[in-house]
Amino acid sequence: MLTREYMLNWAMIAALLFVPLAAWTLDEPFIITLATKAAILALAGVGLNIALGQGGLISLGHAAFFGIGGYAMGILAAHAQNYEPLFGWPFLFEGSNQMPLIWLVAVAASASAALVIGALSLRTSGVYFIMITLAFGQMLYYFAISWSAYGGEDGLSIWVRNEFPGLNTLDPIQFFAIAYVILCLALFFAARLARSPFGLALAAARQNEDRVEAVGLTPFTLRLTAFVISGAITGLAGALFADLNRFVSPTMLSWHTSGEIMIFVILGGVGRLYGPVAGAALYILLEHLLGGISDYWQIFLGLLLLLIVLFARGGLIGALAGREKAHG
Amino acid sequence: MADAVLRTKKLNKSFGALQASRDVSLDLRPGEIHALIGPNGAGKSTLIKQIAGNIAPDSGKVELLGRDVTALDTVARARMGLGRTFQISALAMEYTVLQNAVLGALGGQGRPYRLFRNVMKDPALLEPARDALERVGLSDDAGRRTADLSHGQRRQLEVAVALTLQPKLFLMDEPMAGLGSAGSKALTGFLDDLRQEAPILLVEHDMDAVFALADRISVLVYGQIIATGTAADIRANAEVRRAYLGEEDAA
Amino acid sequence: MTYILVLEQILNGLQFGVMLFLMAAGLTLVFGVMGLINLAHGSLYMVGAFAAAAVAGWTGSFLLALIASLAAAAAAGALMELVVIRRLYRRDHLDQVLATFALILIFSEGTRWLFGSFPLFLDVPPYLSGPVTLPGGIEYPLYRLAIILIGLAIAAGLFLLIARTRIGIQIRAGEADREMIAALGVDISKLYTLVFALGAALAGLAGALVGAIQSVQVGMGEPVLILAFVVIVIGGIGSIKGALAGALLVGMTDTLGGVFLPRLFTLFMEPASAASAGASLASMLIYILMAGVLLVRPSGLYGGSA
Amino acid sequence: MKTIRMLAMAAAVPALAAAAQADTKIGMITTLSGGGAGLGVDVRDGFMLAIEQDGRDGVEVVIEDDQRKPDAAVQIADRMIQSEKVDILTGIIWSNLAMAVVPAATAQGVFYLSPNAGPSALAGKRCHPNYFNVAWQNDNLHEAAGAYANEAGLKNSFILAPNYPAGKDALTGYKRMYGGELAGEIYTKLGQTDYAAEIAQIRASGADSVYFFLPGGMGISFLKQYAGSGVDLPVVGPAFSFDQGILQAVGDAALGVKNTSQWNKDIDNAANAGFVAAFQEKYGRLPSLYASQGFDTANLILSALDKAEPADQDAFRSALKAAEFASVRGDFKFGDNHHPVQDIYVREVIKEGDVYTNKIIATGLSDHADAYAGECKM
Repeated sequence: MLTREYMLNWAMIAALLFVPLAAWTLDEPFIITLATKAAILALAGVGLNIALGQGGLISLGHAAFFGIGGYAMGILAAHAQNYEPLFGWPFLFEGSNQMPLIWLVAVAASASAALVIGALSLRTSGVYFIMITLAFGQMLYYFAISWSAYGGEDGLSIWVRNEFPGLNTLDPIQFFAIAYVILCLALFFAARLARSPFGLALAAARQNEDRVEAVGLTPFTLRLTAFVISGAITGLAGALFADLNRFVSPTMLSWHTSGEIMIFVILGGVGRLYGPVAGAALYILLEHLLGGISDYWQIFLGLLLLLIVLFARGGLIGALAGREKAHG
Repeated sequence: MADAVLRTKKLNKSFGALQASRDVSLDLRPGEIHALIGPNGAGKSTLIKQIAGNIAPDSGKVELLGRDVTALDTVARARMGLGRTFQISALAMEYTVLQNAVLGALGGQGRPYRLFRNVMKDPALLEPARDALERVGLSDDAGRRTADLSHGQRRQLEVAVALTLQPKLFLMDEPMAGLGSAGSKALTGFLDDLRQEAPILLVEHDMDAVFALADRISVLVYGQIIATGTAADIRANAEVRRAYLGEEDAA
Repeated sequence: MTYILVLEQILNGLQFGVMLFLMAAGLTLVFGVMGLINLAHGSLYMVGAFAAAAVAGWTGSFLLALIASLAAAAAAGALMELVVIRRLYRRDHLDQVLATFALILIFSEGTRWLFGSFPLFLDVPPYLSGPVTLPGGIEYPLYRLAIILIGLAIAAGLFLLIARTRIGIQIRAGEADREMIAALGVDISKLYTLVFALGAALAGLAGALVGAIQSVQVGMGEPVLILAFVVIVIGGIGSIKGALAGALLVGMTDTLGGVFLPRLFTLFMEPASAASAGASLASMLIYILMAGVLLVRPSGLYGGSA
Repeated sequence: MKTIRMLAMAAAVPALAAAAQADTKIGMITTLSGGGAGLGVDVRDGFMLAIEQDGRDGVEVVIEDDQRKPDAAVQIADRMIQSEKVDILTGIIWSNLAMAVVPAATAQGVFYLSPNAGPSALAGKRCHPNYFNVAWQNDNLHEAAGAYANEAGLKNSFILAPNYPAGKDALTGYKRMYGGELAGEIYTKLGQTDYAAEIAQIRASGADSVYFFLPGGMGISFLKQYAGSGVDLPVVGPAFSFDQGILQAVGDAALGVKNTSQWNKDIDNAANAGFVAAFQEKYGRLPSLYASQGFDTANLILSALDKAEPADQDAFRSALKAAEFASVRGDFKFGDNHHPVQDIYVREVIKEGDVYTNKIIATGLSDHADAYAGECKM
């Protein structure tokens, strides 16, 4: 099934690999860093897109999970660096600077948060859902600002990137490789999910709730499951993002972050599997190119976003690959 | 009649000053088609919703397969074997016809939390789905997008999805609406056979179909059942003629 | 803690609530009638404040400044509606969120480009400055009292407008059924522009009124915008009555929570950390309130359906 | 190959496409867009004024906007260090951004000179030989205010600040020097714009004075509302809320307020007079505190470059440490933790013609060093 979208997806994922490789041979580490940032933000978008695109759940609070992932990294790493035990019971735990463990904690923490936030928020729908997720995000944001044990609004800086067995994570290209592989795995997972029995039922609940109930499936638990998976992936992205910057702060939890993750998804095309990849790449490119034009570059960014929404419906992929075909 | 598949007992439901159901008691027996008719605004939709579990009655009971299900939601009732078609097609419009049928099969199977398997390659789901489409005559349209179907085809698909659940009874809300005379005739024949599989509570405006099909007919007016009986009984019932058929003729 | 202080804080909560109402009214009208989520509503608040500051700077008249704020925000709102917003009515909420987010960027940076990066000056006029003594011995700033009165007057005016006038009937009809209103022979696009401009004017006025006692600067609209959303969600989207109730509830909760929570915490903590912990909880309080309201009433206090 | 690389750079980094070969590269990361851009613009303008006045070849300044976002700042710093190979970084306005950038930058062997932010960690435990603060440690101005309160005979202060680390540092700094009672201590919400509730508490508290740290728009709002409230207790604050850029927006409400600063335009020395005149001529406005800090930072770098190349890290470090440049503050020297040891003045807000500005009325603390120097093991 060689549709245009299919080829476009491969082209995109190849480009995301090729650009940093080229930058590596040309010794342009910053371009690698930008590509890493794009891959990580795309990962956050892939997470959101499971809730948003597949489940139709417009969450304006995903910064909460992104930030929780980030703080999971920051807190574990900070304790490991300062040799201050995180807790002494039931066993002594001194934090960790091993990425796999950090990711595990980030995923577990953000999934638990998504379970609680989702269980409460999914009682509402429509605009109310948008706003209640925003409210939970803001609660965590204000909490983090005043949580002085971990830096408050100053954030938490770790001096060196965490470790991954067998790799030198301080080398930009190796860290990129980690982010890229995780992104590809997440894309693979999201693709499988969309085609799975669960995906079928979830997307049906978005299209027609009555139908799903009438065949004996519960939309609420379908959505909650999707929300938890979505939050967990976004949380993993948060841990990686914090590691990219070697820094975590409440900014990661602000509603601007939620908005930006959502913009990646919409820019690329809602519900398109690779939409977040296209969206994140485009956004970072725009931010980077326009930033050089003038101090008032955000005007141009705004105009471009506006033009894309108004005239390129279905996002970037929609514009390039045409209208979405029926599934299956 | 202890073996009624479905029974309502004195259902009452009000919306403010409007009493939409008034002591509604009816039952559905194995092997029958029980038609529910009544003018617009008589409270048919409200009654259907109480039976399906969308809204709770103010008082009274709903029993399914001999069990009191008044407190259960739509999902639980569907799982017990209530197969439902909607007045306004409730289908996943972006899906293909086959996907909608597979969704039904998935519901019937009751194991949706599998995250990796390709659902459209699962024979345990595809077979019942294809069978159901075949039975309603939609096999040739299996690959079409549901949104592109005609109105009548969507009604057929609704029935097919209900079939995939292998329900113990059907609750059909105006399945003939918008079908055209040929389609209506075909579906009438189909429902005629279907009652052997599971009884049908049929809400329908198409009087030809109702009188051709129904073993029993209940007439609902102003939230109240004014008569229940065979087609001949109802035709002969003066109150029904006055309250209902008379109005129909005038319109 | 004296009763005077408590009363004064209640007045402060009332004043804050009334201010929020001016913001929320437009937002909820636009959502109720057109089904549109407008994140750029805060930009109109900013436009009003900047217009007022500029006009006050040229003419020295506060009254002219207020008029300018109404006019400028209404004009900016109408322009926004004509050029961008009307293309969004038939889109889903996602497109609306993205497009109006883009408008925020354009308005904010555009304003900075025109007026520079430093805050502008806008002051309370002499005849409204200073405190007055209210019955009961409460000393209260005259200007804040004026804000409360202006806000309540506008709220009353809005209720009359919607309940009694032709436009109000059209607005209510539009909320109930968009097709029907077209069938009534109402020029729907004109009505939409009008409603949008009205909401914008109210936001602009709020910006000007608040600008005189706060800082007139780029980005001033965003925190208020979020609060206004909290207000209309608590009240029930589309309901003016809900917006008023939500605004007062949020105003009171935020003000009184900020004052009393830290004091409450001093009962079991030492003062410095009580102040800090209490303030932390106070800053989360309205969001907790909103989540709580939605859990009990998923469509807000006066909401029908989402 | 070379052309390809140039093209790649031109595409990726247009602002730097014209980068010529230079001996010393200085990267400036500062806030030039969004809220708070005014501070970054002032630091940049002050800094560039000094660079232009000096006019030497071989110094190139690369300027980037951090949008006040920590992650953006970190990534710009990475780029400047890795791709541009800058020798010196400077420009960051905010403590949280400095905490994100400085440790990683100095760990990579780059010099960082702070023209504004001075978080306590970087002065104490996390101090670094390559980190120099040319402005102040965050607590300094607040400590001076506390000292001034004692001198002015204030015995019962009401103090307030936003609920975030710099706010807590501020009140801690004030209390460190202040000897009287506290009538109240309030932490407000960060970004709060309405202070009616706090002012009511001040009124009811029986305080004899108010000390507040509310940077940016928060301070403007507080002062305007305070002036309208009828509470007329003396107010003391740090210079941030009374600076040239902000003062015009506060207006009469600020007149007479005492505030603490390490600089003012009436400090009597040739460097300062020249700076104020040149800044006004070039940019058409009075210089601010931030502009003075940018100007000093640039002159410090230039003075060190006279003696050593940044590549010779030890020599360049000692040259910076010596701080032999004509500071607009008059005397200026570094303590052992590379933070300033300087006089901090008390200023009063006055009106000169139509312009609100400050004049120095006293010295709050002389040769003051920060409280964290002892924790710095360097």
